[in-house]
Amino acid sequence: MKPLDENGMAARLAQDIPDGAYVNLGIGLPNRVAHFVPAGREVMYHTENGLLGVGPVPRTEQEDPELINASKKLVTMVPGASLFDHTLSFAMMRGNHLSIAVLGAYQVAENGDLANWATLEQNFPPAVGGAMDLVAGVPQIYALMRHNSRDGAPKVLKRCTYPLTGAGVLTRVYTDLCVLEVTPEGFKLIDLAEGNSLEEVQAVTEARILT
Amino acid sequence: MKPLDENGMAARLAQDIPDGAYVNLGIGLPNRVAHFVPAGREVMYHTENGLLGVGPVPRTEQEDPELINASKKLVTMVPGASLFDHTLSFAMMRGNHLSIAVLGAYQVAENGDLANWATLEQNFPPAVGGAMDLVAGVPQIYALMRHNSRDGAPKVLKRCTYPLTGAGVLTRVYTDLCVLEVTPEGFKLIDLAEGNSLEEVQAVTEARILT
Amino acid sequence: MIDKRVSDLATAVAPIFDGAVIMVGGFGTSGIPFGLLAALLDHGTRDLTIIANNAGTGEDALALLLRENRVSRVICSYPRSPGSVWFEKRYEEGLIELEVVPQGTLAERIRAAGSGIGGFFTPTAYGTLLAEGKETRVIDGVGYVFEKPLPADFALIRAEQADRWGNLRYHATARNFNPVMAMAAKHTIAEVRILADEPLEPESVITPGIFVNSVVEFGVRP
Amino acid sequence: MIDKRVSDLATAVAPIFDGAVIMVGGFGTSGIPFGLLAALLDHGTRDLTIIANNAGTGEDALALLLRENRVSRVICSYPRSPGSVWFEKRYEEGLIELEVVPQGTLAERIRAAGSGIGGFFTPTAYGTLLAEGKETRVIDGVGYVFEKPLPADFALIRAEQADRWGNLRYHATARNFNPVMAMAAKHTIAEVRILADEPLEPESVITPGIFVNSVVEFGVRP
Repeated sequence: MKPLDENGMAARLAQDIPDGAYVNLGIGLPNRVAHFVPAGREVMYHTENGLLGVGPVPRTEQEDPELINASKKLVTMVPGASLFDHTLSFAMMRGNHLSIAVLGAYQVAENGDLANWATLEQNFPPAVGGAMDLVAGVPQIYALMRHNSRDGAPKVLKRCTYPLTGAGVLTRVYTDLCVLEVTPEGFKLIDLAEGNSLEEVQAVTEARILT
Repeated sequence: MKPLDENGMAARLAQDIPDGAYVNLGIGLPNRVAHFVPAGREVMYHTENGLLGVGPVPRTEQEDPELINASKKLVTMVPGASLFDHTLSFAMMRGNHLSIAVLGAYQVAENGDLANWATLEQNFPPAVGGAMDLVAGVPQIYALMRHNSRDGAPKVLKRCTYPLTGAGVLTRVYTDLCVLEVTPEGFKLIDLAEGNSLEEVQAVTEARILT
Repeated sequence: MIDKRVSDLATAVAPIFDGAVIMVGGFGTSGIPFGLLAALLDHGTRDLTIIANNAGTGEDALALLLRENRVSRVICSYPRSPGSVWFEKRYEEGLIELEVVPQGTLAERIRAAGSGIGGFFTPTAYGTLLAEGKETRVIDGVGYVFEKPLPADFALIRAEQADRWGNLRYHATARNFNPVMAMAAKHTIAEVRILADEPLEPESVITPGIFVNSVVEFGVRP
Repeated sequence: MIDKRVSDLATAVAPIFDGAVIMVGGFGTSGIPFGLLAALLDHGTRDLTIIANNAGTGEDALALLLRENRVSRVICSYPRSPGSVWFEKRYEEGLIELEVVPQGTLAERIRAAGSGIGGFFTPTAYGTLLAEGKETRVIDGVGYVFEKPLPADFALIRAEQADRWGNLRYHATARNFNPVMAMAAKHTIAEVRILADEPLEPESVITPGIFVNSVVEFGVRP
């Protein structure tokens, strides 16, 4: 097995963002996608905390402590960027104005269900953030996640066991091992990370991968 | 009978606007109140079309064709003014942020009812504007109007005959003859325009005027 | 590359079709996209629904659409104003269906459409003729009317300045309904006084370009 | 004369009482009124309800309010974040009642409170645990959850610049929840980096002073 590292995963997903798209990037690994816009394309990355047009990580002299992304990391702005408050930011999401949202996930399922906000642990306070707003209003939802958890537990499932963020909302799943499309029949393979075979990936996946 | 002229009516009402108040001025005669802020007071006049801090009529060299009030007349801005869109403008009204609204009226009644948007004429298209938003969200509603219509028909009534803008919403009525407070018992006289007696005014008023 | 600039008014309004629901920004004569409305008149589409605060004055471009019988329905807060002659004539002839909406409810219904809100309760118009036939609810002792989102096929708006990304700034009280309408239509067309070569300063943007499909320069100020 | 300036943070928070519902602006470390929160800690009030996006990090002023057991209830979208140690500890001890609200619903409920809207239907959270027990409705084939306005006694917000009329401008992504919270509280207190002698330019105002009760200069940028 040759899993992609985090930059590899973000770069792979960025290849599928078309020119001119408006794309929300969620907290954690999804925020890293902003670093990898393929040459010749212009993409407007949206962060829920009020910026459309997220640019790369600042050089030291560019750093502004009040210019951050959803992961609370320092960012820059690209030409054509705009700043706004939370009500307008979430109107963009819920009102169907964005093209794609990229979200982290605890679990994804072959019926398109996404679980990324709460586990079943007692005393572990849930934190939903903007995920439910995104799945309610953005037509294309891409999960970006490790294929399995660190202890080997499967995350690409037949059915989610954690509380759902949204039912049947996923369009695609990008992991360190492969890219899957969610179809009415289940997960369909788009491609494999270099150096991995379908048999190897299927062996560590609970859900059936169709080809 | 010595009725006030329009400037006299506007100036009389302006005397009752306290220092520091936020006051919406409706279309027509109410817009004229902005010209009469008593010395030593600072009042922020609000116009529904997106300006808080309406100033006096511009001198020719100050005229800006895109700086207008609800009556579509050219205005200026006072220091501390702000500009905004219609959603924020009406949030100020409906959300209980303004202190007073001054509105024109077709009819007012002793139970506090206000009618200022539609008559009973056939083929006469109604026009409601922002009046119903104001009566829903502004605690003090002042009507500013001629005491009777040009043909002598009474407008200060026991009950309105036109469709209501709002039921029981009026606080005060300012006419060219007198100022009335709306109380649970009915209209109570605050004062008379100079040179008029209560008997004269009562004689041309349908509603009973209490003292 | 994102570039929302189009070369002329006729190109900008070319996608508009017969029977379209069209929002028109502006209040009084301030912030009305007169250039786009004139181009729409030339474009010749019919059976239009117009959503706007007012319904035209004198022989302005909105009044001319009414005079030429291009409009079958008007949704607005203040159709009758001094000089709204063509609106009044067509209304009296029974050629126009009119829906009068309180001004704040009009703005809020448009915002709901642009924000993915399915409907809301407003205290405005509770207990009046304009609430007849509508769902009502008393919440914490206050009466409210249920109002639905009001979307459109097109929004024709007017702004002071734009960049190639479609970001917009407005001037003075010409802002009014323009930003909220920009959010609520499937296709938003902005006529602007100045089409800038440089991007607008991000803090100064009122309408982010994500809401705008095309921008066209029309340098006249009314 | 309208003059909303107060001389120091302690004077600004003096009206806050035990049991108050307090909105706190900010997202992450951006736009949080750290000066006002520190003054609130000194002020000593207890049994507070905090409405905010996050629930404090490390030993920041919001976390300290939790550590000192001043907070009995938290309404927020993302309480658990890296470093939210004091929130997690008090939550595990059962000392804090938590209401988790999706971030956009939180912003929209606050806006409804500030705008006189009695409630609204949102598609967010429909069919999830967070919609359990709530009224739902299917409108034109889409499922929605009914949400109520969320008002507060006080809003503590952070802005870049203010004038004596209470008009506010923000900097970069420090805008976030601050403008909408300013509208929704009975008493809004703004901590600002620069308290200007001259009025702000009217086009540049994001929060009109009508929504603000007091402004106090606190020149630090985090």
